[in-house]
Amino acid sequence: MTAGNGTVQWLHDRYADMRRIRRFEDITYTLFRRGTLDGTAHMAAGQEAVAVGARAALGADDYVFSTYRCHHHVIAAGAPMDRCFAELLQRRTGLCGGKGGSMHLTSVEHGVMGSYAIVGSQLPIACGAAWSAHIRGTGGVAVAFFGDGATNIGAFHEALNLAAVWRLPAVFVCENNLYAEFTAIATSINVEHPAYDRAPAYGMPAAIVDGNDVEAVHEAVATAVGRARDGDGPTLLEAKTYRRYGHSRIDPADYRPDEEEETWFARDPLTVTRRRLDELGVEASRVDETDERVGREVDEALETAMQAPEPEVGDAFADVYAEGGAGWRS
Amino acid sequence: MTAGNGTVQWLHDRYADMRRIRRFEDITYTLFRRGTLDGTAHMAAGQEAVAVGARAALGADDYVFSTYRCHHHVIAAGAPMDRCFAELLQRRTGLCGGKGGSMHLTSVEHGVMGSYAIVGSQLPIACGAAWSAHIRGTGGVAVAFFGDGATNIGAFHEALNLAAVWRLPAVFVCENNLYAEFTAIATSINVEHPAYDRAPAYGMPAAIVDGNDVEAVHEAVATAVGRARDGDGPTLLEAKTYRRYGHSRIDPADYRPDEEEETWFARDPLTVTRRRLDELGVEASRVDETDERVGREVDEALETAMQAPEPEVGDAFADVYAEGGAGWRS
Amino acid sequence: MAELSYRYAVAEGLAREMRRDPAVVVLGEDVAAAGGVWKTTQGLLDEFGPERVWDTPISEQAIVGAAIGAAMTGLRPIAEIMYADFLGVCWDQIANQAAKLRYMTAGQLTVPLVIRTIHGGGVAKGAQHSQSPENWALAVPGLRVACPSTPADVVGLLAGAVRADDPVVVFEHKGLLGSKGEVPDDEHVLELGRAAVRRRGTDLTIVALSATVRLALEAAAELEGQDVSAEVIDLRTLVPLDAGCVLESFKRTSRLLIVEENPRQGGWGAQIAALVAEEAFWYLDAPITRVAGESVPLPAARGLENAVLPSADQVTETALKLART
Amino acid sequence: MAELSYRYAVAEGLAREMRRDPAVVVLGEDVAAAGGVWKTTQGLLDEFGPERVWDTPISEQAIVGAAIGAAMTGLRPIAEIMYADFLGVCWDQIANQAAKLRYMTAGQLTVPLVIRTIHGGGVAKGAQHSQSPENWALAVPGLRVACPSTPADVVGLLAGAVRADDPVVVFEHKGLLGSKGEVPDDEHVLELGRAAVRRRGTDLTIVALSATVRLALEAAAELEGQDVSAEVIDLRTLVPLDAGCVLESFKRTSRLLIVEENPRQGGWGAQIAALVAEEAFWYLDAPITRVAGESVPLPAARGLENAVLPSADQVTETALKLART
Ligand SMILES: Cc1ncc(C[n+]2csc(CCOP(=O)(O)OP(=O)(O)O)c2C)c(N)n1
Ligand SMILES: Cc1ncc(C[n+]2csc(CCOP(=O)(O)OP(=O)(O)O)c2C)c(N)n1
Ligand SMILES: [Mg+2]
Ligand SMILES: [Mg+2]
Repeated sequence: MTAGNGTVQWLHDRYADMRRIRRFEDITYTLFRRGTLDGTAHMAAGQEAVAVGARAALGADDYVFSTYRCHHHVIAAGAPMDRCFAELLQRRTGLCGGKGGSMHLTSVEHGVMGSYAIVGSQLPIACGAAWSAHIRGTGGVAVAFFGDGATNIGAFHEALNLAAVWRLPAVFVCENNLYAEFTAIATSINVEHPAYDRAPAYGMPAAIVDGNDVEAVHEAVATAVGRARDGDGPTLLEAKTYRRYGHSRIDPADYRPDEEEETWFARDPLTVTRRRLDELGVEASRVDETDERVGREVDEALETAMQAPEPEVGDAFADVYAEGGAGWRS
Repeated sequence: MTAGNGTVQWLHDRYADMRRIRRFEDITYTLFRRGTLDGTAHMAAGQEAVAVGARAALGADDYVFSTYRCHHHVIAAGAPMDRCFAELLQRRTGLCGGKGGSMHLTSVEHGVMGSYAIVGSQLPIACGAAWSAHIRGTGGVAVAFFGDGATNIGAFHEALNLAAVWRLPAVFVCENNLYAEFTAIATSINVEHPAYDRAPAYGMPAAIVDGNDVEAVHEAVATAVGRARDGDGPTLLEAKTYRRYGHSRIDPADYRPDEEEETWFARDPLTVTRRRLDELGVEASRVDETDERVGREVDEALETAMQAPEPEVGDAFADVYAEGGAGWRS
Repeated sequence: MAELSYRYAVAEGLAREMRRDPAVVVLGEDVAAAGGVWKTTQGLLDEFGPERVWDTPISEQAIVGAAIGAAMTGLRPIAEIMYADFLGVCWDQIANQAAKLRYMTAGQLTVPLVIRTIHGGGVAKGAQHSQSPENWALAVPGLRVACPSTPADVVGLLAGAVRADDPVVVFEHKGLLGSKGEVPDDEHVLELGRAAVRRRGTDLTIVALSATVRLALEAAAELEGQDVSAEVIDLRTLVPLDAGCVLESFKRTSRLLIVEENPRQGGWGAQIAALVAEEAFWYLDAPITRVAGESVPLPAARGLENAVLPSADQVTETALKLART
Repeated sequence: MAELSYRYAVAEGLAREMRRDPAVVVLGEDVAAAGGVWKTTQGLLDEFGPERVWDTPISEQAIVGAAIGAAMTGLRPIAEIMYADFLGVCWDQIANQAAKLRYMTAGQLTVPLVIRTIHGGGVAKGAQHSQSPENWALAVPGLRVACPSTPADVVGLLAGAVRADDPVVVFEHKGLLGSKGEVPDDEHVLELGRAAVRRRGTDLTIVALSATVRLALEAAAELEGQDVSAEVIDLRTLVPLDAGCVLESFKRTSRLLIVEENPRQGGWGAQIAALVAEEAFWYLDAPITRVAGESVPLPAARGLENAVLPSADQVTETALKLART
């Protein structure tokens, strides 16, 4: 028995989801090193359990809001990986036609209502989606992901307060990976937990969850989503996690103590889940097969993306306005 | 014995300070009703004890930052009242030469480093003054006043966090008068105390103080200022108080329940202090004399202001830039 | 046709759209129970109830953000920012989010959002309550910007803005709130991007916006007495800019005067001047002239404020000089 | 004279001012221990220690606000806002506070503050990391705006900005960080408001800023081969605007081409065009022409980005056409 829907298969599926993201991110990093990728990229390797565990608690009417560190969220939501790669690779088939890039992966079809690259900006917007779900009576819940560093920006405060006062069906999930860029969050706050310790300021229920344990994340998010759906308002969750790579691109994360890295890497979400599957009697060879299968999927997705055409110049002038074009004068 | 410097005279002086402000505000309101005053004005009548109590705890190297509701702070700081009136009356002798107006009373000479009319904007700026006092080693403390409604804006959050993390010599004084414009603060927060209940989010010491009791305010601010001067960082104080008038101009404050008004008006800071002086053996006639003396002072100040000349057109082009003028092109 | 005040036209325009489309909701500080500090949302709470008209905490980022999130998920929110100066505290949400989401997502997200705010001076409230920040918005592709100058336009442009699928910032003008005008009783919708020729003329074209339209019309009346025939164009929207209307008029008059309330530096008038100097150069018979606010923050004292804001006299004098150049 | 990269010139310029004046302090996200995400504050923490170089939380309003408060009380803070796009989250502090405090208090407060930030596209980072918001600042009286185009100007304008008693927003350009140039070894201070004529010419005047100066110079070299002599002006600062320099040059050439990276709508080029069309009209021999970015948010894909940003070829072609008009 596991959390989630209670089957071993469920956990194995989540493992596959996480592996898929990991593979995607490892490749992204490699492409960057090789100079194949332009622009920037913020890998979420190490944080897969947050995205996957949370997603498993969501339904078709729910909304996800992400940040520039968004790959795990769109992949967990089921967005086609070739289109994710294609977006990073500035191809026309990219989720955003190459116009968004790595920091703005969006798949409305899969409930991902944008990835926002100004720290904290998505939090008020997620409130709006939750507010709208309430008004329209859809039963939908808005889930906003953000980093530990985002808890110090004004938009965080305004959004959490509004959500609490309006009792919005929203779940705020802080992915506390201990660093905001090159700065340890501990030096930017005067409390222990950047998100959890702020919740009382909004009279908002909160919990700390092991962000490297996909079952724990799933359970916490499911509880919060249930509360939101029941009309009992928002919840703030703080998932403790860690990134495998640096902040972005090829940042080697020299600012992190070796010991800290070792401790956290030993608790990698894939390792944790593998161990758990083992405890549940799943043979290692079956998990290896999953690794291989998923690996092939991702590699094929990359292949497809690499073949895809570049955007056409006309695309640059499309979709500024809803009429389709860029007409600022009439 | 009283708080403050421990003498009855001290309290009687504070009473006079408060009476001075009250008279100023009553006249301001009347001028408004009569149409003599242009623009706007946010009377602080009812909130005198906060300004006066706090001011008595400050020294020459300290800084005060206020809001559009600023009259009590500049008067408490000792700014000449004729120049305060003159500013409201758009005269050249106004504290800001008529260019600031009622919402921006400033007297750097008296440590009042501006009154800010965008809610919350002064809080980060006060942090800067505190930071500067720390770096320059002046021993100065920055005190920022703000309303209950201001606790919901992003700048509040950012400023309080920065002050806490940098251990700045700052004191944040919330004048909780229960309303932000026409909206009860209780409907805009999901906690009981808009300021006090937020302090833990910044790991900041906090206290609630009776904002209509000048001795209590003085004591609380003195403690906070002492802590700041000792290098022990900022404090958040929430002074519970109430305004005699509406939000601004001639707002009749219809949105406030009669009962609530009665309860609070019975606890008017002047009434409270008069009662206390009585307990301390000060004869009513002496206090009446103070009323009269102060009344004359204020009336004379108004008279002086009324005689003052209007600004000259050239003033409009002065002081945009430090060189003195408005030269945006060279 | 009924005569309405500009102030009441706002409430009426909002109510009409709310009656028509249940997806239209209103939010802002003191917009519900109090009917707005400008009384421009008066009556909405009573008619539409608390699920359609929402008071907010003092949290402009949350106000605009919430409106964006609601707009992308099926509602048509109208957010009020009490003074246009306060756009400064939520500028990220407007300029970086609302304006760009559709483009960044290649059309996956649309943000049919209206932000109503009030701009302009003439109320002796000083530098933080009197600005005309439509010029910030002009520089942000993805936003639409409307500035109604009459009660009828208030109703028409609000309807146009609510029905547009793009984020629209509507600037109402403080100085116009009390002004009156006829408003059509029936549905009255103005498409964004259509200027209005308020007066026909042959000697010069005066381009104005919002409160300066009145100055231009007063000046034009005065000029008539001096045998100068001025055409007055009310731009109505800055984005889309009705370049066609301006160019057409200018090509007939060959003289252009622009009247803007904001400081001259970086004002929208420069964009009009640049447009004409580039695209209709050969028609120019005289310098392109701007009457603009002085490049200072607005002072509180009314005497000073008047000294730095454009006046009808200034427009008349400048126009006379221009017509005789 | 030493050859420095633009990137290093920033760190050098900051260090020089910090050495000269102990009141100069630096704050921003990751500016201390990490030396800045752009490495433009590299070495400052080591040399000046933690009381002069401060890392902050991600709180741009607090960063700018703290800088304002420090500036009005005796320090000369230099605040870094990591990307110019993020000015949106602290725009109130810049446009409503820093810019207006001196005026509103009739000179009681001065705010000798420098806000350094980085603007511009060409890095394939998309719409929220590539803007040129100097145009927002241009419309705000009380701010000064500098945009250095060379390593020497970086040092000189930073010195000028730090020594100015007004709030100055300095826009460094992403695309120039790696470019190199000679920087005087000795004190090098540029007064704000002095444009530089980068190349003398007689047939037309090209006005450029920041990264477009290079485009203009490349075009000018190309034009020479086609017997067109272009004068190239680097504005250096938008406020104060060196109107005199532009007008003087233009009166000699009678043809004006403006090259700006930002979207055409509401760009600073319009202000230059308006200036010339109003004040030097009688010298005009041809339309005032602008080469500007397209009016779209910047797309991430490089091919698209290149398609909407101005190029040297575009400048050359437009200039040729203009010279032959
Ligand atoms: C308003 C704003 N300020 C600064 C940045 C630059 N920036 C991008 S990511 C980042 C760190 C964010 O840290 P955190 O919230 O912990 O998220 P993580 O990157 O760890 O996922 C910063 C400062 C930004 N994008 N937006
Ligand atoms: C950012 C911003 N939003 C809105 C306003 C309009 N406004 C002025 S005062 C006020 C109420 C403030 O209430 P509070 O902080 O409790 O202070 P009080 O007026 O009670 O002293 C509001 C909403 C403003 N000035 N600035
Ligand atoms: Mg982090
Ligand atoms: Mg209040």
